[in-house]
Amino acid sequence: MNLNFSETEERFRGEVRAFVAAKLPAALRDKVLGHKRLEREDFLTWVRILNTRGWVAPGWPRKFGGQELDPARQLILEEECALAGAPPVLPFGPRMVAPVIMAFGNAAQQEYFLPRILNGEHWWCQGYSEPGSGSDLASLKTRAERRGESYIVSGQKTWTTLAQYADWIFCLVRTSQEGRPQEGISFLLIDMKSPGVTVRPIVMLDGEHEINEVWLDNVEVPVANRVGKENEGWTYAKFLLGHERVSNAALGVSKRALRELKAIAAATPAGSGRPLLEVPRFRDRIAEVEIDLMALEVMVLRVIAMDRERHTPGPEASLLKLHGSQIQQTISELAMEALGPYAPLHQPLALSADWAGAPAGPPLGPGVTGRYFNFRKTSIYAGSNEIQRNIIARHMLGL
Amino acid sequence: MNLNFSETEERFRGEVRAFVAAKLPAALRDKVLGHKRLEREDFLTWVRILNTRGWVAPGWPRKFGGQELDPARQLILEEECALAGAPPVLPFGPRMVAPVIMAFGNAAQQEYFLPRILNGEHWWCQGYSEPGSGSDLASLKTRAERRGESYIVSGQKTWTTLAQYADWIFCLVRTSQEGRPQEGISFLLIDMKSPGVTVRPIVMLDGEHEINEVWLDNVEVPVANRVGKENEGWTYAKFLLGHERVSNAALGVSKRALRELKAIAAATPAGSGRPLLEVPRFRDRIAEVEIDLMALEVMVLRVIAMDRERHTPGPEASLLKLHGSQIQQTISELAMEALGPYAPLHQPLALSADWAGAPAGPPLGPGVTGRYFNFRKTSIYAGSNEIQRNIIARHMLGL
Amino acid sequence: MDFTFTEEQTQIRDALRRFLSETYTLERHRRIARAGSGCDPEIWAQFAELGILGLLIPQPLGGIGGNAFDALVVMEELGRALVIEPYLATALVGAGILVRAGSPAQQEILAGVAAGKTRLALAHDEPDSRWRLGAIATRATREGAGWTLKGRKAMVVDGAGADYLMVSARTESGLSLFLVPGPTERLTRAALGTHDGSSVAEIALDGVRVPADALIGSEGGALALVEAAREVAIAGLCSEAVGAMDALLALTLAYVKTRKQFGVPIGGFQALQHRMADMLLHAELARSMSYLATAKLAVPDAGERRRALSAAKFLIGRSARLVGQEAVQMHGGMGVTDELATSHYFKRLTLINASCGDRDHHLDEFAAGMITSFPQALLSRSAANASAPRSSG
Amino acid sequence: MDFTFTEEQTQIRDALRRFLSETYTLERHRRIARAGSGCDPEIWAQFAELGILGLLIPQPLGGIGGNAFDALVVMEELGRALVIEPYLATALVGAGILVRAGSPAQQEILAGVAAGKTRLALAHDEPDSRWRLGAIATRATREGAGWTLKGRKAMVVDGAGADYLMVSARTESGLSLFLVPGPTERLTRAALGTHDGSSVAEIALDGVRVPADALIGSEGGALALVEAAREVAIAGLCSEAVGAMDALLALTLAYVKTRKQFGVPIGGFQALQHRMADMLLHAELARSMSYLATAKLAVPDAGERRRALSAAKFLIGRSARLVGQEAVQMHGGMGVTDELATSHYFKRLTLINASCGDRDHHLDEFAAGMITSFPQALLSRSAANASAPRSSG
Repeated sequence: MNLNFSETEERFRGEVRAFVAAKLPAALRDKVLGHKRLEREDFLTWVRILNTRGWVAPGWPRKFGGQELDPARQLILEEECALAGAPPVLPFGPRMVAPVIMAFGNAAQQEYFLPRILNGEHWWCQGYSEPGSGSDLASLKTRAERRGESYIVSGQKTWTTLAQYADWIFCLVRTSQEGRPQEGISFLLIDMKSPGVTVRPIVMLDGEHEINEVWLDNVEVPVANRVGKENEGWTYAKFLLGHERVSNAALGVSKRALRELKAIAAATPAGSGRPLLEVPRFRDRIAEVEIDLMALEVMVLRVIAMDRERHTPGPEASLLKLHGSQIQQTISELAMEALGPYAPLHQPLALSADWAGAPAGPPLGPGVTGRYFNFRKTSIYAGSNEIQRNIIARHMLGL
Repeated sequence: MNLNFSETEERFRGEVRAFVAAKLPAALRDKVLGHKRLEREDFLTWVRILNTRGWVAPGWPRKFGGQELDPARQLILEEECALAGAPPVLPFGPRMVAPVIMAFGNAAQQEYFLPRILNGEHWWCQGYSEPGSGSDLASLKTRAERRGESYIVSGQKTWTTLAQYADWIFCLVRTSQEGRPQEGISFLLIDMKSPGVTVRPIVMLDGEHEINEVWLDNVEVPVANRVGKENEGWTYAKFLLGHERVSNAALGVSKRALRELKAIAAATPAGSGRPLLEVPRFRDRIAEVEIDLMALEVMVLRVIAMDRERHTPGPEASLLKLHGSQIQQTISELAMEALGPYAPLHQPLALSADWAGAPAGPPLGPGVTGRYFNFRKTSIYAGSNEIQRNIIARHMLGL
Repeated sequence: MDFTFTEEQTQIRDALRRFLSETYTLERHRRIARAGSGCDPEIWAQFAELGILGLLIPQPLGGIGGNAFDALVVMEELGRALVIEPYLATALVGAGILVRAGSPAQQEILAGVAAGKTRLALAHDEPDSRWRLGAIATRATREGAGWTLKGRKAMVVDGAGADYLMVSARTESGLSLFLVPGPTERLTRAALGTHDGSSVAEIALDGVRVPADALIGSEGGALALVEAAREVAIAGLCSEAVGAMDALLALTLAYVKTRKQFGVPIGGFQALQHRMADMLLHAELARSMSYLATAKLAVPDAGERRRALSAAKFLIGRSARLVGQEAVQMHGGMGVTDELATSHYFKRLTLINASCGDRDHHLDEFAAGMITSFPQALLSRSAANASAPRSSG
Repeated sequence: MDFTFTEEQTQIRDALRRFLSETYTLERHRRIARAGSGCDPEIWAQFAELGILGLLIPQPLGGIGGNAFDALVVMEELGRALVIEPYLATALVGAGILVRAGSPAQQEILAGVAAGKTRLALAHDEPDSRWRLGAIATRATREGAGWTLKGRKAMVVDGAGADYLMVSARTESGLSLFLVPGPTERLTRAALGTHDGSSVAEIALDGVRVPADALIGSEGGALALVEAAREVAIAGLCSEAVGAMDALLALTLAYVKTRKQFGVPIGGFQALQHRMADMLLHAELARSMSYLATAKLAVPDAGERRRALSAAKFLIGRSARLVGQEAVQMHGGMGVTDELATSHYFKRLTLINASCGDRDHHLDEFAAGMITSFPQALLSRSAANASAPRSSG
């Protein structure tokens, strides 16, 4: 039993730290740490920088351009980047569609798509959810009809994160009405520039545009863009979901958010000359979430170790998702509460990096309340926390 | 809209206060306030005193010896008695079996039983629950077979509070196996001295003896002791449960417990010369439960007003039970936490009024932790809080 | 005891609810919010028409002379309909102060308030005061027959749109309140939007000159006025929150009864049913405390009154959080979009908590009062012979 | 990183679990608890036989020279089996102090400890100290070649049954620790029972004379020893709680799978399923923190070490509360009786929270460390230009 990172792992952490310090542009870092709105180019800039070192998808097999980095090092990489203020590497390409293409795609698909994920040429988005099918994914209705060497796809996908920037979308579509709902589903790769694809923004409760509806109106998709066999997409879909292991724990970004929360509370006067950080009631709550974060980190390391041991993902990722999402929500709520009377302010202009004005209220204030509102999503997306509890009850408790 | 008690109600409160101050024996009061173990005679002493004023069952119709006091005055009476340190008037006779006898019993039953409830001659206990039927009451198995002018009753009842003191038990028994489980149930009054009745103590987790199993082994019960019609007992049972309206909110005893909690926290040194009552973290929690108690009190008054308005009990009593039980549990838990390192002590001798020794630890300490343990029951008994939530969901939300 | 509303109150409620449900749709709400001023003139005129702008103004001064429970009824309806217009600021807080302490000349303004022509704003809180009513740094110094005001005010509801500001400032004899016309020299107002679409302002007073008769009430007597105004505001916010929770609970209930997953309405899942039962409990606790808060407004004992108001504001903040968060969660993805009313109620409920003191602030106030009111006599009994060693029990 | 146990640890675990599951039945537990001494000689002898009493004692001194993770394994099993014997007090805390700081003569006692012949108790806490390690009033004054001890000790685990007490007392140079035989003149021990059946004592030292060589370690050096002992105790209690939670969760799971209401096992009700999922989450968080606490015992940086231990004790107290309360609730009426093991686990988990500092105490300790460790540099950046008025965003 040894909970420390090994010496070589710590050395790797040093390498990451040095790389990020040297390569992350200061303007981009300030944008991230200042919670400015990130544009398409911001994400891509960082992807290209990471790619010079092979760190866009470091866990991939070497034959596909990866480094076969173990999960502990991937965790270190992700955490150091997050703490230093790098934009996140979005999971849709490297951690979602890529593993499916690697495992079930053909050689042509692998050769074409994988390098373009690494170099940022293809921005991917996820076509899973539909208006009627949230937690009940298998009830999806988007239909693909075979016509010669193409599928004609019609339907509507929703909650599609950053689809406004995407080049490709991976979609679950219904290719058969026979059997159980799970049985007639196929996994298609669709070019967003195809005629018939329309992206419509969904405005979130914080007023920001992050998610979209994607309408597919008789979109022609070459059969060659189907991954694996027809009607077996459900297997691939589950494989993909099982692949998102520890990143839903959001360890790195929560550490950064906690650091920021303390800075806000330390800068907030709370009467009697004390900052809010020293008011016992508030201090207690920060302390509690910090302890929860410590426990989450050990849990993440344990799950990584378990996965390594048994060579197959178990249901414990649901515990990480549950706890990690609650921590994200708690930190964002405490930050809002720290703002006190200033919490109501909504200053969308202040979220733009170009804006030259000075925001009203506390300097770290803009965006804080919006983030609290926005982060209600963390217990809803990627399998709602209700679904996670169902999974835990069934697969860990045998109920 | 007016949330104050009327002048005449306040006058009534004054009368109660004066009566209790004059009549409640000091030794008995100290026993109650000191949380000593109460004996059969302690309860009966107070019942006899109350009976001199007609206050054992003041809500009963005049023709049965009551005063037709409205629920607001009953609440005042109960609260003032509780705050002054009187033993509770147990509900099993006056508030449970009596309304059933009044509504569905015959004249002979009414004449015989009701006066004996008022004067304390009959101590009643409740024979509803069985080992296999907790929340699912209708699944009860105790059987009564008709033999001439008697029933022969066999089965087992459980969770029977203070059955060790009881003269009579009212029982739900199965008189028919036909139809739905609810259909073959009858309501019998059984003399505890009947041959075949055995009471076996159940030790509670705090080491005290408060509840019992009651075994019925071929007990002969005159048919004359059946209330109402054969096989229609379920109706009477539900009537009885619907009758317990606001007393499950435990308003009076929780007020007394809160007062005591503050006394404990004020007497507990917490470092830097401050009592625990002034440590913000702990003070906050006391304040929160006090606020919850304020809200509960208004809720109780609202439910009383609603009942008066529509002349029939609604499902809101479930809200009172839910909230009231949680308040009882919170107060008892805070008292235990106030004891700090002394919480583990178990001093059962100190709960006896006869014991001449001095307890170890804080003077108000003995019994506090046991009470926390014991009060876990408040979310289990009288319809578990899960059942209350089911009722609320079905009858108030229409789910 | 009596929990019924009068016939008049029922009439006000019905009329207002009818008007708002027809007129104040979510689309209208969104349009008003986007416009930025936080107040739709057409709606405001209708409020005047309905008589509610003069609710607390005595009839001789142009109003209808209603009471605190009338205000409760109105605020519940405004909460139910997600109204962002600054009704509370003008009709309850502002008018309340002038009715209570305004000079006859100042009270002439009230007819305009009732008629929907004049809006009022209390400019009291400051950048670092964090709801502490006494933490005021703005100063008023005598100059000739008048006063000069210097300082900053923060988060002033409707501060940019109001026709008159009531500005608190320190003078030699304590805190004083001044009536200042909105557009005034050396006074700048920066309008700021909030997450619920209403408008607040930061106000800078850079040597604002006002005449002697700008003083509201007596010099040094403002703290009592501001405290009373804050109490009225708290009761109003509590009622508004109760109305919003009612509506949100109804929305959520309708959603879980129709939204299907795995072939059945999600309202059939027991885990959600039990959580909805808790939502209802907390909404009903909130309603109870809202009634109590309004009832206690009239109690002369300041300690008792403030304890009840702080208790109510705390508990309602807690209920609003639970009901709001759970409603969003039960709506799933739809709950975090701008499309349904759900997220708007959630945001408004969140912001109500941050107005006039949040949960922490009021728990603190309540607890401080709790300790001073605790009977110290009980202490001596229990503290006696605290730690001598004893034989086992 | 490595979360596996060594083969030796697995052997200890298996042997201990086998022994306890055969021997330490609920009936036996109840019998030992009723006897009042909190220690069954037969069980204790078996512990010696299994080698666990000498776990932390180096081989040359008669033990097996194990490490902190060996202790974790043992404590988890003791927790799982509801063992009330004072293993922690003697084998981890007491022996740990003598191994660390005992003179060669004092260390001779350790062979007896390993052999199950000698029990030790740390007598440190006092009636009003409420877990604050420095709040000690007992005094030791030099008299001739020896010392005289005066004061009171409270809630001393196994204080009445131990063969040796380690008594802390103030001397001129600070806090010092003295080894005192259990039965000693002018020392009275009042045994007290606790709700989990174990035994603690109140101890009065009414001028107890001890020789010069009774001093453990250096004069004035006791605080460090007591702190280290407290850290070991916290890690041990955390592991014990994890074992108890495992067992309680398993019990509850078995119960809800078999107990039927309305014709189906109650484990089929989704409301309970979701709550059990939360129980599991909290039990796993607790296990994670228990590992962390034990791992950090060896860290030289006192701040880092203590923060981790306080964090663990807090979180495990929180988990223990949730798991314990929920387990009782799900057992319904059966959960509040003495009959099932359920209530005994619940009580033990509750009492673990009250040992060596409860949730509040450790949250306080952790938070104090958090503030001193917070990088003040971040502050200046964010505090800059705090409250100038600005134009709207």
